[in-house]
Amino acid sequence: MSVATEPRTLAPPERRIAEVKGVERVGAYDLIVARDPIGPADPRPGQFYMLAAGERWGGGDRERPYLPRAFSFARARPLPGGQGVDLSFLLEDVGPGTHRLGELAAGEPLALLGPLGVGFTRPRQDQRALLVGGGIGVAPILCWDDELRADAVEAPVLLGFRSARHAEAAALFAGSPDVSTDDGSTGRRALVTEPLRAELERDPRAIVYACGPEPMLDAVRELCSALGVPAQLALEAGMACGYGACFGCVVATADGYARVCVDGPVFAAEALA
Amino acid sequence: MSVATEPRTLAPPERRIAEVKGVERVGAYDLIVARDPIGPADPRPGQFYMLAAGERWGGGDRERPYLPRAFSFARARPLPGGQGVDLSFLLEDVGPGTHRLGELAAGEPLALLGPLGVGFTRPRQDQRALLVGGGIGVAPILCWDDELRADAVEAPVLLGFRSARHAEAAALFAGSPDVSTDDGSTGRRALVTEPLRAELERDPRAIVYACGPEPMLDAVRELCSALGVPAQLALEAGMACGYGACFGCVVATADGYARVCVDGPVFAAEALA
Amino acid sequence: MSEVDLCGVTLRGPILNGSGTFDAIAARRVFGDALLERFPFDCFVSKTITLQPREGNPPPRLWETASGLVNSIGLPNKGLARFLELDLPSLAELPVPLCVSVMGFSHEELAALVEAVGAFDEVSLVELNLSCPNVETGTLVGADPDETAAALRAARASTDKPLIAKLTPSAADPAGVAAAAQGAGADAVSLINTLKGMPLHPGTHQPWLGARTGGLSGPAVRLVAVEQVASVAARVAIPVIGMGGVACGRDAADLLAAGATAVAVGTESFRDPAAGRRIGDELAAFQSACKAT
Amino acid sequence: MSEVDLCGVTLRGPILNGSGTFDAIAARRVFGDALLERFPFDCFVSKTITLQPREGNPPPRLWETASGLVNSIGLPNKGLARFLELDLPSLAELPVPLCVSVMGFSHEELAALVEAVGAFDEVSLVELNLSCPNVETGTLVGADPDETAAALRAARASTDKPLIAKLTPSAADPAGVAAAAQGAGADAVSLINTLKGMPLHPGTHQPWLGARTGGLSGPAVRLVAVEQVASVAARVAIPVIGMGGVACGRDAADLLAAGATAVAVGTESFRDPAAGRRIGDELAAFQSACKAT
Ligand SMILES: Cc1cc2nc3c(=O)[nH]c(=O)nc-3n(C[C@H](O)[C@H](O)[C@H](O)COP(=O)(O)OP(=O)(O)OC[C@H]3O[C@@H](n4cnc5c(N)ncnc54)[C@H](O)[C@@H]3O)c2cc1C
Ligand SMILES: Cc1cc2nc3c(=O)[nH]c(=O)nc-3n(C[C@H](O)[C@H](O)[C@H](O)COP(=O)(O)OP(=O)(O)OC[C@H]3O[C@@H](n4cnc5c(N)ncnc54)[C@H](O)[C@@H]3O)c2cc1C
Ligand SMILES: Cc1cc2nc3c(=O)[nH]c(=O)nc-3n(C[C@H](O)[C@H](O)[C@H](O)COP(=O)(O)O)c2cc1C
Ligand SMILES: Cc1cc2nc3c(=O)[nH]c(=O)nc-3n(C[C@H](O)[C@H](O)[C@H](O)COP(=O)(O)O)c2cc1C
Ligand code: FES
Ligand code: FES
Repeated sequence: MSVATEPRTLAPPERRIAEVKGVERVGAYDLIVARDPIGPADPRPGQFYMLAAGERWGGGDRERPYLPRAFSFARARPLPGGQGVDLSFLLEDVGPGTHRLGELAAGEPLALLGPLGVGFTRPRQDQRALLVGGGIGVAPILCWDDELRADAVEAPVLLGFRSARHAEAAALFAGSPDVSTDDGSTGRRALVTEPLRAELERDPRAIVYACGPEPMLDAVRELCSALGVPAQLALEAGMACGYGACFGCVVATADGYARVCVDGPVFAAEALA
Repeated sequence: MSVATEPRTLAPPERRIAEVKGVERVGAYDLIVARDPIGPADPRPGQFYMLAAGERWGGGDRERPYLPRAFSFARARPLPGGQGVDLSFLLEDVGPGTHRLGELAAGEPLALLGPLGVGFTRPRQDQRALLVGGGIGVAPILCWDDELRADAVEAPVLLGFRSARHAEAAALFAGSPDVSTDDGSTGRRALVTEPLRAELERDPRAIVYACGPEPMLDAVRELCSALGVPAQLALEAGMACGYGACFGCVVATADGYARVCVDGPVFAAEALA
Repeated sequence: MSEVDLCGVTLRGPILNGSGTFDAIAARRVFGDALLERFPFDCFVSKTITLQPREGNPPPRLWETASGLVNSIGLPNKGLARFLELDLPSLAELPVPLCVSVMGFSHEELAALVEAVGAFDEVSLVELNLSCPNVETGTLVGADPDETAAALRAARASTDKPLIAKLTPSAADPAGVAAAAQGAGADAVSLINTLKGMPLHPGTHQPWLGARTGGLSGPAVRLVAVEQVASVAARVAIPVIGMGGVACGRDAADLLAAGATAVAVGTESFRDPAAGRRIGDELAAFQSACKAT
Repeated sequence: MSEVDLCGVTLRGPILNGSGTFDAIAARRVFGDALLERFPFDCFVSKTITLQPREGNPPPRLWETASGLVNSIGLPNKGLARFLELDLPSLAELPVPLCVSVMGFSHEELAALVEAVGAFDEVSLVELNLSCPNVETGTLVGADPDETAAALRAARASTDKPLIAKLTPSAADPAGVAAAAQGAGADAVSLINTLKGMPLHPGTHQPWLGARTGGLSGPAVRLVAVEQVASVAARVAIPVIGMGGVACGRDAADLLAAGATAVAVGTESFRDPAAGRRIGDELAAFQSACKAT
């Protein structure tokens, strides 16, 4: 039952309480920073956490939310002397759960489980890493970019957003990522797959790391398979537990259904059905 | 179906949103002041409102609260020019509903229905009014005392509390009420029925208005019937609707079960079974 | 809001109250004539009436649970004679058609009730509450297709008014029971009634309710209702009145999409007496929005 | 925590997981050996195993509702042979007794499953998931006393291991079904399984779940479970394993007070993998507090 090879940092086997340090609006999104006193300081980019407000989780639209919600960590800053880690999450308010989390204030409790799932695997020496993020999907790309930079791995970052308001999230990146928007209100008016195609045609000896809405991931997949470029896609799926207990979060793969939360969320594009 | 004679101010037939003006700790209790823009400015002392937090009502202990909660208004201050009324409620945190309401902050929405039920009926000329409140049951006694004072009706107020901390609520009264506490930490160490007995023995041509915990009301009832003194008791009962819809809040009376929310909460002691 | 034809009765809209969840007479005492001017429902369903008067169950009768309510009210009512004498005239003043809900503990009782209420012009529809124990077997009449059919035949023979069979969700096969009701002359079925539940006292862990067990309602049961309404509507040709946990227009739309002709609001009215009207408005806005697109 | 005797198997405490709500193998991948050091349950119940492998239902498989969850997982599993080969060795490493849940679509299948898993020393108990459709009638075996008894007889003849009959809450008379299971050789009964429910897509109002309908669990069903556990426990002499919406020690205490010998935690584990342990601790503290007074 050992799976030593997968890029996964183990999680403590219980939900714990982190302290919200701050909630900041970043364009169309909320950036929540929470101090995790117990969890590992080295989650792998692409891994995620199950989050819930520590109090009054429920009583929203149609009496929800009830279950915790899955969020990729966008940044992890270890505190000196193993005092824990400050975790950042980038949220888009799309329903009662994200809405409630966006209402959290500094000092309030955030219930958290993780890190969960498997993250991105590092590029081979001969592979140029290309990072592609769409909308709220930039969250895992942010920490992946941080890590590759820290290791001096040169990796272009291509981001796509609905509008300039959403694109404000690009400012979170250390470098100056390439930005496309659907409405051209900032950066290039294009789908992010256009600059990706250009990059890949320039030099196909690459590996693509992508996270974003399904249509975008489908386009990335198609493009990469057409050009024979390997890709790692960070998927989303409706989840109840996040650690493989409910079998609810399945995606179709070459050999049957796989659980996004334990077999993913990062999958090799080739492995998907 | 006319009931013109009962001391009842009609309620608008829908739940409305009031704005919380402030929540103040008064000893062991919370005093919530909310601005009701639509409702009548003249609820009758003894009437009550069904309250719920305008947001996130739920997700507390065992996923509750779900239903609104009943609270006597403790004070009603009409605003100039029919701009509505500022309603005060005195709350004791005994569970998820009162806890959530106690967490409300100024500016937040308070969902409210009322005024509901029938209030106290005024004393006859030849009756001396005696007001008796126990614990959180002082709430309706407060506005009743205000009204009788405004009409220059002399009416001694006898209050009983668990401890000095609870007895801080006595400071809300205009006059200087007689205070008893279970532990003697302030005022007389006694049950409130002791000073009541003294008052009634001094002059039995009285009518007693009482609200408080069941054991206290039982004692008041016993005492008054022994001395042949009429009493009006403001009862409590678990409620779902507050306006007669669910038949859930019944109390046994001489002629069968009565609904505390529409036939009460104020009942003539003699009428109860 | 577009009109709805329910068994030949024209309703100004699709929203009813669940029987026993709104007392229009008490509400008028509390809200005055404003209640009639802004009446929350498009058809009013009375609390279930029995032949003899009933006191109802001993308190406590209510327990709040996660997103729901458990009640053990026990059908308190004046009994047929005093209902007709004292309540019917007031209910006739309501601005919407009247449906009277009845429960008989025998076929004779049922026939007598249906015949008596059906004789009044003020009564447009009669609902049979089938969640009553069979006096011999103790099981619910509404849980069994044959007993349900027998009850419907007894009622059908006693009135020409449209008959609505109110089903219990505790049947192993609600659609089978609905089909039996249709076969025996029901003009419509309504569901779901409450699910059996038992809350315990938080301290003593003894039954909280005076009647030990009660019925669960509210959002907690909504998706059970949608499933049963869908399976019943797929099986019968007569109209289905859907209810169970409806709290907003989308919930009502869910039941209509599942095959219901009309929707009843129960527990949500306890949170807001105007819930029925709000839900009807939300539904209408929602429907015209869909038409628009 | 005080030990519990469940059909002759000694458990360190009264908390099990509901079948299909905890995958100890996946959890060990996620949490490592810390899971074994702080294992949340006192007895581990496997996901339901069938004779042939199953892919399970098409996604989406989950819908969150008011205080609950509707799932249409569809019993995905490796099938008996690969379960025994690949999973059983890992499950045998768990620090608590193992119960294997099985479902057979015929008496032959059921007998084969029970005989095969019962033959392993690692397997202390066998649970029969009776929420399976009768291939002819389409109704649930567990909804009918006779079909339940027949299934139990087929299983009983195939093993000496303690047999737990997992009842469906959709029976008109769960106590009657439980009595039938006892009569046919069940050593214990467990309940409740999920209630049938159907969520619709918020936009299209078409069924949300890939399988159209699913099963409702969580706090929304808790008091339905307490009622059914109480009525079943009052009817049978064998131990009852109670479950349904248990989220805290008081919920577990409710089920024990209703007559259960042990309590299973399902959906609450999705909110916290350590829920079982927390609930067991709360229950123990609660019980010693009661003894103290
Ligand atoms: C591995 C992973 C990583 C993620 N990372 C991020 C991140 O970094 N930032 C971020 O903002 N989001 C992230 N998400 C998405 C996030 O989990 C969802 O946006 C969140 O769960 C929405 O919850 P909600 O209550 O706000 O909205 P919901 O109301 O739950 O709606 C969200 C979607 O769920 C579906 N839905 C609607 N109602 C229901 C219901 N009752 N039951 C089930 N499904 C329903 C609909 O498709 C809807 O579009 C991630 C998801 C996964 C799986
Ligand atoms: C007419 C009237 C006037 C009132 N005026 C006031 C007032 O002015 N100030 C004030 O503080 N209070 C007042 N109350 C009492 C107030 O309504 C209750 O304290 C409140 O409803 C408690 O809600 P909760 O959620 O905080 O506590 P709960 O958890 O509801 O507990 C309160 C009581 O309800 C019972 N209970 C516990 N759990 C449940 C459950 N799940 N379902 C049903 N019952 C349960 C128990 O007996 C418990 O002691 C009044 C009540 C009435 C009827
Ligand atoms: C307090 C209460 C009393 C009820 N009384 C009756 C009744 O007298 N007759 C009846 O047929 N149904 C009765 N019901 C069931 C409701 O009509 C309805 O079927 C059920 O509550 C589900 O709808 P809801 O979830 O919207 O409340 C009652 C329900 C409640 C909550
Ligand atoms: C996602 C999920 C999967 C389940 N799978 C099974 C199963 O395979 N076999 C079974 O007998 N019960 C299964 N159940 C039912 C649970 O074991 C339990 O009976 C039910 O969920 C009620 O308990 P709860 O409210 O604590 O979840 C499943 C429940 C859920 C939520
Ligand atoms: S979310 Fe439960 S198995 Fe993936
Ligand atoms: S609270 Fe519903 S009738 Fe009194």
